[in-house]
Amino acid sequence: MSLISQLESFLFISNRPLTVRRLAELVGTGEEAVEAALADLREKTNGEERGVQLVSVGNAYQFATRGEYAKLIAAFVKEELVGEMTRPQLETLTIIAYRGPVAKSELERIRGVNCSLILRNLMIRGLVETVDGQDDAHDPMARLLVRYQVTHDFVRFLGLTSVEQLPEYEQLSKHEFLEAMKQQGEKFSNAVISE
Amino acid sequence: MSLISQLESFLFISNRPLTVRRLAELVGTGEEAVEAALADLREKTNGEERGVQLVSVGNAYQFATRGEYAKLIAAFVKEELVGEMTRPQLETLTIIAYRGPVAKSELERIRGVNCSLILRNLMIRGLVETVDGQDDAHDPMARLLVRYQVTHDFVRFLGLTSVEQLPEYEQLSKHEFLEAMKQQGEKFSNAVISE
Amino acid sequence: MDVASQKKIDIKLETFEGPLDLLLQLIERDKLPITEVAIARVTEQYLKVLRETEGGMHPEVLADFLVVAAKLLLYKSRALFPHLNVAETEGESLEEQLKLYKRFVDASRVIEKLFHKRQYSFAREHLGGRAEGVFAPPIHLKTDRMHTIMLQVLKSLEPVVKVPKTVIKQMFSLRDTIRRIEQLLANQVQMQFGALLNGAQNRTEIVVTFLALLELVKQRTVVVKQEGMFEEMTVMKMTNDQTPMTNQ
Repeated sequence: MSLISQLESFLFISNRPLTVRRLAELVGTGEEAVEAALADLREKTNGEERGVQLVSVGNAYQFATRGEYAKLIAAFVKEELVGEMTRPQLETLTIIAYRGPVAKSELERIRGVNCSLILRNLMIRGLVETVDGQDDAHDPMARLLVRYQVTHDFVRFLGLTSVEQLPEYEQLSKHEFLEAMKQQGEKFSNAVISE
Repeated sequence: MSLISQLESFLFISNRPLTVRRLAELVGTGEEAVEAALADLREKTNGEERGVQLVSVGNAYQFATRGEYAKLIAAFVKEELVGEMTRPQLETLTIIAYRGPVAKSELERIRGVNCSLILRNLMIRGLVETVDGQDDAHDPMARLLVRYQVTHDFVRFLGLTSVEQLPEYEQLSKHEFLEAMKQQGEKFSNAVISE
Repeated sequence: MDVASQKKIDIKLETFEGPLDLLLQLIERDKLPITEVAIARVTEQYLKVLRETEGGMHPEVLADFLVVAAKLLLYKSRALFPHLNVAETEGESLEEQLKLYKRFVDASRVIEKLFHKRQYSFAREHLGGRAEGVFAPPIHLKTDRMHTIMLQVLKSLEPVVKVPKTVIKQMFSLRDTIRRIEQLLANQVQMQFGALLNGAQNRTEIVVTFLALLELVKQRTVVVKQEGMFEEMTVMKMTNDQTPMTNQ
């Protein structure tokens, strides 16, 4: 039994994205081994002319059909393609896609406007989700900050396999100025809390 | 677009085995070509490294996980379907019990997140049903009108004869916050329509 | 403000999404690069649009517009009161903020294009394997637990349903502030800037007051005098012949 083929079978049968942690539990092996195998599986699947591709967001994976067959498949599953999106929604999604997982405060600093309502609507549409801050258990401040990321649904809407395929992903996700802003933001929220 | 990869995406997305004739219809090509491509696809998926194989039942084809993983997969499916319920699932079930029959959109506004997957799971578990068997309407407008309620089986499981016997049913089922959310939703959808 | 740019205010008021968006639209409409000079040039138009739309704004959104207005005024006040040593506010400059914002707006156009290609990639809706006719209730669930959950759900709705009253309380509109200053001036003719701020509760209100004051200066209803760099500012009402009235 190869690890890759086991992972493929779980991902194939599942109707929702599976995290590395869950997959590791299922196959009874360490998360690192699973990650390495997933990287392999991804390369094999997405690199070739396959009808399915492996889509990843954060550390969760899911198989989905190839984007260019959207019309054919939509007719088959009798599902309408996505509804329309407003400019503010697109703008917010863009920032979350490039910067996710991102705290609401950072999002609002970039857009310069309160984003509560729009975040709520995007979550209801299933395009944005919160990330558990469990990994930041050592930092109580970070735990307080809920962070948001785009969902597999969103990545699949665009026919991508990962947000990293977005144009200029490197620059926009690691924009040095944004890092500076982030630090200022943290200073600011510390100040607010200590008041 | 290669024929093989098109066939692969249909076979992946389908819940049921697909006949050669149906596949030929779907991809818009002759049955012979489809058969040849299926043979190719079958060979490709037979390799050691693959977790999914193409199997045929009579004249129909479908992907299935490798036989040697049957036990693992069965355990996974069972866990996914009828394993211990998560907090979001319990919450959704509770809201439907108190507020049902309730539309998905209202449910989602109350919870602030997309509920498609949870609803599907609750229905598979026999805890929630649609009113008047409106199940799975493919017309998006009709789907908006689908309402959900808890099943008789679930009510009986709780030791009740009606949801009205739930604690504080009167106050909670018509709580002002719920009514306010509903109005917000109506305002919102009117606004979207008028745009 | 020059007449030419005043004529051009025909921006559709419903079409901007936030203060940065409005600012960017104003700058791009004038085909200006994003510089401090360009930002200063569109300040008047920004304030005009804000005045015309603030009534319909959610208080939280209005607050965001005012934060940007305050920054704009920082630029503006350097010109208006050269003797006033206006310190940089904390945080990034509006210019940097706007440049970054624009990058994401541009990126969102690319995403919009991708979106319209409709290359939707479908995932399985149903779990593989058969599972029909099962009844699998949550074994330990009792009605009192459901009651508790329902109460928690309702509690979580409170902030969504109730518009945050504290925010409304904190905020008061630009227009109101302008009126307040006008009334104060009607009675006292000359007053200290500090007195105007007596009623201000927080930074936002101070900013709003300052903003309103500058508006009045611009409309030539008041004159602001400051004796020395760190002295109290004095606000004086203008008489019709446009000379400051004094108490002498």
